[in-house]
Amino acid sequence: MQETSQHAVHQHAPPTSFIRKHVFSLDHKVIGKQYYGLALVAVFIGMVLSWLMRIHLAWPTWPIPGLDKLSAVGAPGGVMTPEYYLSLMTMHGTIMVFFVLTNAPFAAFGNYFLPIQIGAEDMAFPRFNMMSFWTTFVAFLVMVTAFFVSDGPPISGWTAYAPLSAIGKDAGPGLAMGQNLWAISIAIFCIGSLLGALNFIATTLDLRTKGMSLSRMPYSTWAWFVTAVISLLAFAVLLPACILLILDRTAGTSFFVASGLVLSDHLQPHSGGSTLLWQHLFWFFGHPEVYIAILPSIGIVATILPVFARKPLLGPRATIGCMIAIGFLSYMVWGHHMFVSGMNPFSANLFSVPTLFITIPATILTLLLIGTVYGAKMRFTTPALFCLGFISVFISGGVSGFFLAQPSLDVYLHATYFVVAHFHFVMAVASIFGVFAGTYFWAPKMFGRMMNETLGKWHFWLTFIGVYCIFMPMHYLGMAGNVRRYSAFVDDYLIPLIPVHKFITIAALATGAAQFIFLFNLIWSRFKGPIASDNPWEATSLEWSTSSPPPFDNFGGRHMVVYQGPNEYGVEGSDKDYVMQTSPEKIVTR
Amino acid sequence: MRTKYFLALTIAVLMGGGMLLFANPPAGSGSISGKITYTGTPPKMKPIDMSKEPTCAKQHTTPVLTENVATGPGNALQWVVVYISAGDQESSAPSQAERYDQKGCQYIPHVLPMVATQELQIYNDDQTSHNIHPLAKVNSEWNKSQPPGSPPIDTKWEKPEFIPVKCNIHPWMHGYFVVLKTTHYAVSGPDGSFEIKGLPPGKYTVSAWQEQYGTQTQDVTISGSENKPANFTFKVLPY
Amino acid sequence: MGKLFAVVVAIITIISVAIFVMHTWWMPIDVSTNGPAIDRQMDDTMIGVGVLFLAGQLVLAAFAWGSSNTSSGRKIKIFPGGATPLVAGAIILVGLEVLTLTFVGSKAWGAIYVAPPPADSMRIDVQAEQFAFYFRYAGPDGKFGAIHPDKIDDGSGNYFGLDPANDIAARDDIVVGSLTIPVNTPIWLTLHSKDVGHSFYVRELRVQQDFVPGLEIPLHFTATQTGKFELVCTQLCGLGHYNMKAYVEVVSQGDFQQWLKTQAGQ
Amino acid sequence: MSAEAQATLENESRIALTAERRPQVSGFPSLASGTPTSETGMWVVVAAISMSFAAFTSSMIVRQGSSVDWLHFQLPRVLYANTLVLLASSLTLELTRRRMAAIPAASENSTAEAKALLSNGVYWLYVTAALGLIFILGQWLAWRNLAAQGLYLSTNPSSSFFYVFTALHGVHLLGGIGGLIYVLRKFKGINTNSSVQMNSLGAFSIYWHFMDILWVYLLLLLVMRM
Repeated sequence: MQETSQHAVHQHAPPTSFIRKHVFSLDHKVIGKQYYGLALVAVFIGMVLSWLMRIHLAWPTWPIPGLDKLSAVGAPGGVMTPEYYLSLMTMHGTIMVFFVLTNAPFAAFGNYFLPIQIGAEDMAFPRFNMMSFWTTFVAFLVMVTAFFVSDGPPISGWTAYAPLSAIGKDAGPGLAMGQNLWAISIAIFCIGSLLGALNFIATTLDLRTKGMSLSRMPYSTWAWFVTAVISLLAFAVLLPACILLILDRTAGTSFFVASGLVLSDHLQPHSGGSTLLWQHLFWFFGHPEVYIAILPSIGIVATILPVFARKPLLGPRATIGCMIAIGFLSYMVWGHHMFVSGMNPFSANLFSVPTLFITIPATILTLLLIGTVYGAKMRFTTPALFCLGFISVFISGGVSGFFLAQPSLDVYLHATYFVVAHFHFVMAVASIFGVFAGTYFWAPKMFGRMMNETLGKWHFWLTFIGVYCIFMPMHYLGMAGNVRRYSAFVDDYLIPLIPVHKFITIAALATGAAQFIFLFNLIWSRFKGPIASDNPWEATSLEWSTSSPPPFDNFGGRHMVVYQGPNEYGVEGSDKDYVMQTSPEKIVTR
Repeated sequence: MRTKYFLALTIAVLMGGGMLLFANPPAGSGSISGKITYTGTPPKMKPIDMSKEPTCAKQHTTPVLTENVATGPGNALQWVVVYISAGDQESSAPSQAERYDQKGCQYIPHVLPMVATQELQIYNDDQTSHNIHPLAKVNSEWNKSQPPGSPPIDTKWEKPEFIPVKCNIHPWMHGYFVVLKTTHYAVSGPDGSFEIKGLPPGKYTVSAWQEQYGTQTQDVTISGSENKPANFTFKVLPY
Repeated sequence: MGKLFAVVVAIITIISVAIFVMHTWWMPIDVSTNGPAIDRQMDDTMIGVGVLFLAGQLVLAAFAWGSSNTSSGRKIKIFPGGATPLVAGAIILVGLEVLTLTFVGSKAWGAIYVAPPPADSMRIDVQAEQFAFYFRYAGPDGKFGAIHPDKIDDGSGNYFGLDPANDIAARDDIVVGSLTIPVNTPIWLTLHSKDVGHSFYVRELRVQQDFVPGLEIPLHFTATQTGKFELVCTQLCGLGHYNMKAYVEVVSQGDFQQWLKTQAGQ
Repeated sequence: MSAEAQATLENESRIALTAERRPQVSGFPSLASGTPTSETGMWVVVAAISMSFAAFTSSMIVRQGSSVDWLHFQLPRVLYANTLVLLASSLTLELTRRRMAAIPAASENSTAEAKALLSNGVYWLYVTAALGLIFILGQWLAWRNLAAQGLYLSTNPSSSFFYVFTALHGVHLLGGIGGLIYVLRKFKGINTNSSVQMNSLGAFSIYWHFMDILWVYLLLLLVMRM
């Protein structure tokens, strides 16, 4: 039985015009879908970029059909120039990190489900919410524009290390207009993210419905909340960094550019800037950004896994505690990206210790998830498979962190493919697996239709095996000292490794192709999939107590009251094997 | 009948005269030749270490030297551009394109004179990517890479300028595009000699430009199809 | 489906580990005094982490296998002892591993970066630029000429910006494109960058250090074997990054003196 | 539970959704902070802005330490006057809040009294806005002063940071004035639901006072560093 009231107050009335409904909507659900759509477009662009890079690495002299149409200068006759490779690499990294890994698991699902999971009718500040999406959208447009300016996108990587990124055209192609667009886009993106974080925090603190104590919030909500706090502080640091960079580039200041630099035979008119300052500012944002990408997926998996294991998550409080611990530690470790950067060698140990200590909460989280699988009656649906896959890739990506966290090993492994393998596994693949799990799990709620299971399973198996074929060999390349960010392998010791790169390229093409199964499934099910019931997975959290898709005010005027935690699965002595959060029945057993 | 022939003849004469009147001035048969020499001790040209680019290194049996002050026997000075800087009539750029090669990680030729708006074709004959970065100031600067096997870069320069060219991938690769107004120019060879041909009679200012030691000028008057000598001597320093 | 997942994970895990164990792709021989400590550290970490990896993946596989039995008779089981032992175990085990690694590792690190270079080290200047390394020896007078950025000119091979006209010390400086060093001699490099960030990475010497524009970064090591090794740039520095490299030739003392003479002669 | 208890529950919870203050409800775990959402949000904004200026500050310290080209110069005197103006604006804002807070009580006696309070409060709000604009003007004079000394944005790291700090603070303050206008629009006539007005005013005053404190901090920083 649920408490209802006939005339609930809503902060804003349902819009009628198409524009207000679907474009400039204040509805967190629409905004969530908009974020998801943006991430979807971005991820496929990023994927195609990675394809082009992989093909060039394996077969550098192959003309790629049509590439000269995209950029006649960048790929004369379809053969990629070194700078164009770096342009594509920069755009791949930037688009994936900012517009996919930050948007999909956090902004998209968070916007849609955080208010519903705490029983609110919308975000605290719907107008800011709308602004945050459209700001992000503008940032994306500005970023993509870089493909079409005369000297192409920047070539300084997603980390945009100064002074390469701070000097302009003398530093090389793409570093004039392209780099300006990059810096402006990221600055705009920061503003959008800050607005989003503001909403997430205020909503979680103030709009929880009756009975929804912090300890009763689903783990996904917890993850989004912690992530919001992290990103609020992280993007508040990246924004100043971008402002200073833009000033160095356009106003002739010298924040990051040192004296007496000679580029393209021109003595640069800067003096006394600190190169390391950029690195410190960037990584103070950049490392927390890793957790902005992964924490929501951890939360999503922790929420979804028990649903299909049909038993409660092991150690709910420990899980939440670990997320908070990770968020806290993430601000003490940025220097581990800079062991060999020329900063004071003593500080290396100061950064190394907390970095290694992050592995403790991470390990606990993993063990708790594994422990949840133990003795379960697993329902092996697609979302369940992606949760298990998440655990596997998270382990694979996590363990390599032990190496890179040690300065003495970083001396050898820094800037090699070992690093590429590490962060792709732990940050990219793990996070994306969380997004896939979330998509298959929540699509029925978001669109009112089930996704196709057969296609879903094909998608899982191809992707799961594919990512291991792509990224596991990169560890071996790293052990052999294969440097990253090379557009071709001309060093004597790298030439024997080219066959490995060919293998990786083939795996990447295949795995990428498999993603079109997902895309097709998503679009096809949206219109043709079987109609979803209110609670198809027999889950407990609040979004399953309302219709699929939820009405404009989420609960159709009803006002939810919460009596249970989100973790009540495998309950005995109940008519079902689970108890909804809104169900007032007392749980006696266990 | 007769009138017809007469008419045709007049037309032919008129047309011929018109052609004579309106065509370019006939290329003169005068010429200027001479030798570029130096006084003093020239700086020692440094050997270039190409080991980082094996495909280029193995094309050279003897170590390649820097070419900023290229000297020859008898104090000869190479790579000096001699051209008519004043007194020459306006004339359009030749139709055939100038060719610039990147071979063995060197620019060939080291100094390439050409006429403004003349076609320029840049080839990469090496098995490695090159990057052409003309550091133009009057004209517009650009910076393009040329992977092995990609088509030649077709371009041209609008205004006269001495443009240093560098390769951003191989820092030792340096050359010059010398873009001139006149079509009458020459480059001194290894023996320092040069000859500017096809000069119509007239009063000329001849300039000689060396990338490190700048420009010198002389006045030369050509009358008819004679060859006037013009020698230039540059003062060089060891450092 | 659960059984299939278990099998796939097990296969992936075993293949991955096998390739590591077989050292199919591995670090090259170590020719430096820094190397042994690093290599030992690498092996210790590899074993410790390898065990974690194997255990994690295989246990996951085993549980997934078990969880696929959904016969109605079977009841779900809670992990014995609940979360507490897991949490405690993780904190203790990982904590210990972390502390030992830090303790041992910081020594190896200190030996390379914290310890000052020996007094009798041989000084060599390194200039990194887009996209090559140049090396400078003091020459017969044992003195380095001063560096003037405004004098830098690749065209005439003045990569360091020396001013021999007014600076006697600069006249005999030897500037070359490959690093030739005597074996078993402490080498003390001073890293300058002409333009942007670069990095000094020689696998066999187990050293990597960034060049920081505007700073002079010291780096010291001792080669223990003669041979020819590749030095590559590992800090993204522009379009020619992939092509930025030089050779390090470690030669006997005699050969080195000979080489110095011939260079000074030129 | 009894019908009326249930009714009160719904009542309160409905209010909860409109982000109002609400009492603790016995029988349920304590709910979210009692503060209105607008104020919670404003504290989050304050946190974010503090973080960015902390980043700027540390950049400044690192930059000054990294090189020898730091130029020390005399801060324009007008800055101190500006500081006083800004502090004054905080006082006038408090005057407004007093008036507005008194309205509900007063309206029980006589609407005229309430109206008087309202107009008076609005008046002081205008004064606050005016003082804010005067401050901005003063900052602009300070820039003119520096420019007259030949100190521009790119002249020296010290001047660069001076312009960056003052400009960004100015932008934030202009945003504050925008918010002030938004609050003014809310105070058109005595609203039955005055808590909405009070919340927006409360949130705004958090921001405005923070701008005040931030400026004092920046001034001290500049005095120490220039």
